[in-house]
Amino acid sequence: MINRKAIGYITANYTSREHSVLLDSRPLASIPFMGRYRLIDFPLSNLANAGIKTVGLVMPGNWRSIMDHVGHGKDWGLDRKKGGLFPLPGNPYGATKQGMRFLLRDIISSKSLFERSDKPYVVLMGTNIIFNLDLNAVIDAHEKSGVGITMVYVHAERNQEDAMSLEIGDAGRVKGFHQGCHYGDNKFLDCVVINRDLLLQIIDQYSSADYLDLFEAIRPDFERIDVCSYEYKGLAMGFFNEETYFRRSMELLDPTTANKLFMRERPILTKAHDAPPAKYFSGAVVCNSRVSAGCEIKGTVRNSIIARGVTVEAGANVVNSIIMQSCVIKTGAHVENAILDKSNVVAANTELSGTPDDILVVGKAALK
Amino acid sequence: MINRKAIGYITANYTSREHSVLLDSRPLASIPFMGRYRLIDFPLSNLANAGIKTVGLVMPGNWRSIMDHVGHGKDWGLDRKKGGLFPLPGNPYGATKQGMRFLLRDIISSKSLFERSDKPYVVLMGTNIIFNLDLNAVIDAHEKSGVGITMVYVHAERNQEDAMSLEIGDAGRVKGFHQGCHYGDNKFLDCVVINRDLLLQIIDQYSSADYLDLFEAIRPDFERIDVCSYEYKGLAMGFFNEETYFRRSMELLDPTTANKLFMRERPILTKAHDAPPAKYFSGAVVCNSRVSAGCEIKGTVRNSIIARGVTVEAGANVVNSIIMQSCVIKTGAHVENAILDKSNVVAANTELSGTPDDILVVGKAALK
Amino acid sequence: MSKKECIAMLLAGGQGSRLGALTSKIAKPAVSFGGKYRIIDFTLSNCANSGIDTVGVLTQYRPYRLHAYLGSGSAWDLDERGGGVSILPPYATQDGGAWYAGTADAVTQNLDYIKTHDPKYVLILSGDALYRMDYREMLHTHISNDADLTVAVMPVPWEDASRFGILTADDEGRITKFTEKPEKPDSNLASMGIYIFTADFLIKTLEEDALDQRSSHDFGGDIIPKALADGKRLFVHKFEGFWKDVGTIASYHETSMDLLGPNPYFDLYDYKTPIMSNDTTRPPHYIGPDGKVDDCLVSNGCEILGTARHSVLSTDCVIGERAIVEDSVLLPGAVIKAGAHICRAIIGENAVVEEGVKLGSVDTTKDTAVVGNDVVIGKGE
Amino acid sequence: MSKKECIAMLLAGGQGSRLGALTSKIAKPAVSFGGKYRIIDFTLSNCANSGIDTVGVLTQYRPYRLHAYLGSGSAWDLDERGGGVSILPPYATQDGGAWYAGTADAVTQNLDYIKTHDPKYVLILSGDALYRMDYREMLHTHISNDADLTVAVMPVPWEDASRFGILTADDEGRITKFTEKPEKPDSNLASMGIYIFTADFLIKTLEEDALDQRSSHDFGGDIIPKALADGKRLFVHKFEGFWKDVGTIASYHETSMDLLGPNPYFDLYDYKTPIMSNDTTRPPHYIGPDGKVDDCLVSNGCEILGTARHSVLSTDCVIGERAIVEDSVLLPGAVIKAGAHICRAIIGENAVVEEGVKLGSVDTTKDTAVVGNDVVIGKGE
Repeated sequence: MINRKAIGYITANYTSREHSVLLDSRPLASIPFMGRYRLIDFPLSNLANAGIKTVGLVMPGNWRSIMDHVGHGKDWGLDRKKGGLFPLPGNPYGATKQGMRFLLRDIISSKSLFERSDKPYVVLMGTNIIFNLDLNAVIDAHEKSGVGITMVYVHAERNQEDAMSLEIGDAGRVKGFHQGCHYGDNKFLDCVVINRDLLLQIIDQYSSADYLDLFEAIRPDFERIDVCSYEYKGLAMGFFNEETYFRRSMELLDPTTANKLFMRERPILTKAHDAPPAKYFSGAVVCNSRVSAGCEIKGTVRNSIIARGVTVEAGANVVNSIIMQSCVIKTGAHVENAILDKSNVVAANTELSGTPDDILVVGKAALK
Repeated sequence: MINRKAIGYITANYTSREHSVLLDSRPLASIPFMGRYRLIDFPLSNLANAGIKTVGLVMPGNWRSIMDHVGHGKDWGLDRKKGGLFPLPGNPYGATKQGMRFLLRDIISSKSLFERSDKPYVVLMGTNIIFNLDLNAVIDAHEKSGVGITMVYVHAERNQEDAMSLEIGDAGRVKGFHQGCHYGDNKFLDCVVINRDLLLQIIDQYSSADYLDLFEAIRPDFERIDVCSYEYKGLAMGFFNEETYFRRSMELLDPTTANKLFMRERPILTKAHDAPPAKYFSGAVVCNSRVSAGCEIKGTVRNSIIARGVTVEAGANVVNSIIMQSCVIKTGAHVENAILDKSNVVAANTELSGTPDDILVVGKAALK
Repeated sequence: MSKKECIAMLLAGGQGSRLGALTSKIAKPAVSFGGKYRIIDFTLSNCANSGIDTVGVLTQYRPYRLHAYLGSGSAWDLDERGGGVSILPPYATQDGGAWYAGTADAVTQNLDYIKTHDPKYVLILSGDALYRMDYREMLHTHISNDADLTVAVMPVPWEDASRFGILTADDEGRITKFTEKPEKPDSNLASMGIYIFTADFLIKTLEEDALDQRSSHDFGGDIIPKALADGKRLFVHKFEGFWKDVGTIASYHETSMDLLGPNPYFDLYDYKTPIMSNDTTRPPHYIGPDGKVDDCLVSNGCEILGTARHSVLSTDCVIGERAIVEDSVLLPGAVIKAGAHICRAIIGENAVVEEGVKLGSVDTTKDTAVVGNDVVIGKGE
Repeated sequence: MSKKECIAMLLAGGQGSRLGALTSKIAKPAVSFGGKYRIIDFTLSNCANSGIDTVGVLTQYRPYRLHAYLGSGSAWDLDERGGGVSILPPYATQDGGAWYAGTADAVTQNLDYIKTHDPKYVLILSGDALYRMDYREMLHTHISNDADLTVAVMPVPWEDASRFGILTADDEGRITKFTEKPEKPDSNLASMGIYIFTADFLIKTLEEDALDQRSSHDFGGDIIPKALADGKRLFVHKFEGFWKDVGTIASYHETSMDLLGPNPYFDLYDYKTPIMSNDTTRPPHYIGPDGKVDDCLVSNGCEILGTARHSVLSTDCVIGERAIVEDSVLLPGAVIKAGAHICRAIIGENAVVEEGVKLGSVDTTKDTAVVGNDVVIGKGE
């Protein structure tokens, strides 16, 4: 199915306020997730599952890992003769201010993408709040309501100062927004449907405020523009720092939770690899864990997420941890309450542990 | 055929020393050429025709037009599961020094590309000297000679201060090189076969000189490294400024010359478009010209190169000019000794002329 | 797989024997047309431009070059996950193999393909005509009428009506009669061989037809008359644009000429609904110092040193010095050597007309001259 | 097109009737194997890993799912310009259509395909065995011997030799005798059904064979004996690695088990020659709090709440709480519900074993239990 109403626009240059070694080698958009995914897979899959065939992808300065992962968009049906995936140079320093996801300057320099389209709507998405949404339902609601912008939100189930909350009035109209989010607030998902004509007008009229986020810039004109809201009732997860990354990942161990994100009718698509099925040897003990293709498991794994191509040797223990691609946990080693970035080798009979409240994070290939 | 011996590495961040409006909106690597090509097509096609399936592509800061053109390399058989086209962030300011094509810093930051390969050789290429070469013959000669590096050159047929000359001694050994090139010199084609192991050694050993061109850095060690040369006997053309761009393009009007570059057994591949065949109306007069698909010709065209989607209205005259994509030459207009960048509209009954010695160059969409 | 609104089944199995030398080693849908296209491009582009992303192509006759040309369908942006272009040749089952016996039989044998995609509607197409059509409009007609079957029709001159399959419809467009080549037509609405079926009805009808020993398993000959007799809801969808079959040498030539001129019957330059093709990469064409090109379509890779008038020149054609090409179609790679003169001719792929040869005639009462693919025509031949 | 060193013709037309319920609606090469693979993946990966970029796949039996799986060949990096995977079904010509009558006939009918690519050598393969082979080594043998035809052979135990096609060769490896299932074998070199022909010889031989009324058009039965009788240069290429046909239920089961253990007969984890496949995107599998997995291959998308021992679990399988799966193969989407117990069984795609059902036996003298695709096995069945 080819979407005849909308094109997509993803800003992949959001930067976490907090430092993390996980972000030394990559932007947040390409952080590995759930064994085989990266965060960028989610906005791309939401757009792909809605049949959207033209997507602008605003790149941070350190774009290499994103480009390696998404390529020309083939895995999301975006390797097209007409349309397709358009990487766009974004602000190299990212959208660093609190809550900034759609830097107006980036949108302005992407103007030709919007001009060339013949579709009436543009779907704007960020990369650090993930969900699995029927975008066509949002587009239909937007079309029906006749407004200029529809902002998608979810009922907040926890406090999160890095998220943004919408103030919603009569008939779902958005009256304003504020930084930070408490339980019960209308948490903005960084997902927007906007009329393409309106976006082009904004590009022309607000160019003097190009250092602002799109919504900051147009805030005084919310009334005139007619901004409406759409409530998403599914599972949404925001990733803002190491803690949220670890907690949200662990929540997805539960299949009931995971099935709200990974459903066959709207699959989360990602780069294809040729890893063989995971291999369990005699003596392996694995429980309440997710294990990816290409893993060789001889030891013990509990309450953990094991990415592609990890080896857990006999007598090794992995507990309550996230182990990224190509790590090796040697015989007798013990890893607990930890995140190991790609390509770490934990030496035999060593212990590597954080605490449940203070997760140990080891950067890419730090241990060899 | 899949090349089992080599991977490719193209530096697309060469910058002309001279300013040109043609380079305002793009790097030299993506300058439109001969109606439907861009310079980057030539190194990509040389590699593709040798069956090379892994290519690193070093990007300048303003990479958007290159990315739009090459995409994920599908048109060059580089949209692969294993290998493929790898865009790499290069020095954003380009390799601006005279003669610099292979900035060591860029090579160093591409190290993982070379490490991951299992092929013995790497073919390094620039983008501003074009030719159509059987690279497998060079690789075979390199392999047979047992040297560390083979540099490809051509017998220079004109002076060119921006090119580099090789000093060649016994048995084709390269003794040194110097900037600038005179008739009869051995003009370096910015095309090199290098042992992958050696390249990795250089990356490790010369990292303190990373601000230099690869060849400047290793110049003192030419003897030890064993650098050999390979003579290319076909047609090569260097593009360094507006003048060379115009002259070399015009030389390719002659089919005998053009056939040395565009041959069916080693086609120059480029991005596919769906333009219909050029349409000539009654009354059109066209001679000694190349006309691209999607053109509508009602007027007169002489000694010119007309790119895709250009309209020459009735009574309009185009003489001794290069007209890029989507220009419109209105009724009665006269264009002579000019280069019109994309999307210019020459108003009816106006004249737009340079002289044979001072070509008029009009930037992208400057006339509307 | 997910439920689809509408998929297309494209009947591309015919030999196209009326195209003679042009189809001796190649299926008709793969024959070159319009300079850089192949005949099937027009139907596939219509599908893509109508947002239909799942097309089963039923092949049977010498399909290799057609298969190679279709590839993954990416040239038409028809390489969808869970859709795209699928090649559906005849196949064997536990009970042995069966060739496609008729147009309906070809679809019957691929009901599994249709069921896999589970569409609401099925569009039946053939790949041998030149036209631009938004199938969504026809689907809209079908849905509005709550029809079982909708047939695309076009008005033809009354005097020609007896050469067509003619549909008679009431004021609401409901079909009351279908007559193949009626002697005394009571309607001038000719069937274009384009059908939309509601999928459930199609499946049921074809399964019944398969069991009918007397049926020749043809849509026009069997399925439509039966559905009419059964009182099903059959409607016409009127098409007012340009449509022409390119199935004979005469119509192939005439339709090629229809692409030319300031207001062509079929405009390749209508960018709203572009015609897509699986093109080769060749450089822009070259017109020599003494070249003359007037009222022509000229493709990439051509080299024109002589004169071309009112002709279609496909990719990589060569017209030598002093050679003249008029009212003709040169297929890809055709070479007209110096001083030759061809007129009202179709020159096959990579065919060569040697120096000084004269071929064809301006006399339109005579047949169009045809030179088969790869043939060399020397003097005195 | 340019001259190629070597192209492959992959015979994938067989029904695979000995795989019973597993091939009722699907061609044998498309049957799931090894968790995330299909049988044809192994041969295609061998081609890709051997640098052969042009593979004609000859299909005949229910090819749709095979065609859909092959797609453009990009999953195996076999989507080359001027090459790649081409699907070659039976087709019709001016003289009508013809089904592939034998292995040789299938290739004969596609000689045009071979001629188009103009290779020096043609590799003939079938897509129904599990092995890793670098065809370049075999090609090297062929070229070194200046052979007309080279046959890949492997040594089998002498007591089994009478079950195979046995080749007798002299000290230089030149074939002196070919006997199908000899009672008293004088060699233990069994043909693997893998041939390299010098292209000219292949074309000439097949063109002659096509005219031979008495021939059954089979490589083993007709072409090799004839070439031997004609004194052609036939050589063996000895293969020492693991090779096993997966054409029967018993061999399918046994070969699946060969993938398991610390030193498997066939190692999917040999990354130097990776096995490629056209995979679906599913999340990593989940092992529940009480899940037990011992000596297994487990694919993406599985959910294992019970126990799996010495088994192959394909994509999206489910093992419910307290269910036990032993010495078995679960095909993609198979569901073993809570408390069920299966042993030495093959459970088809999307088949369901209901709660508490017991199936199969540890007794290896009994047949492997098979549940067909989409079948639901309830209690008492």
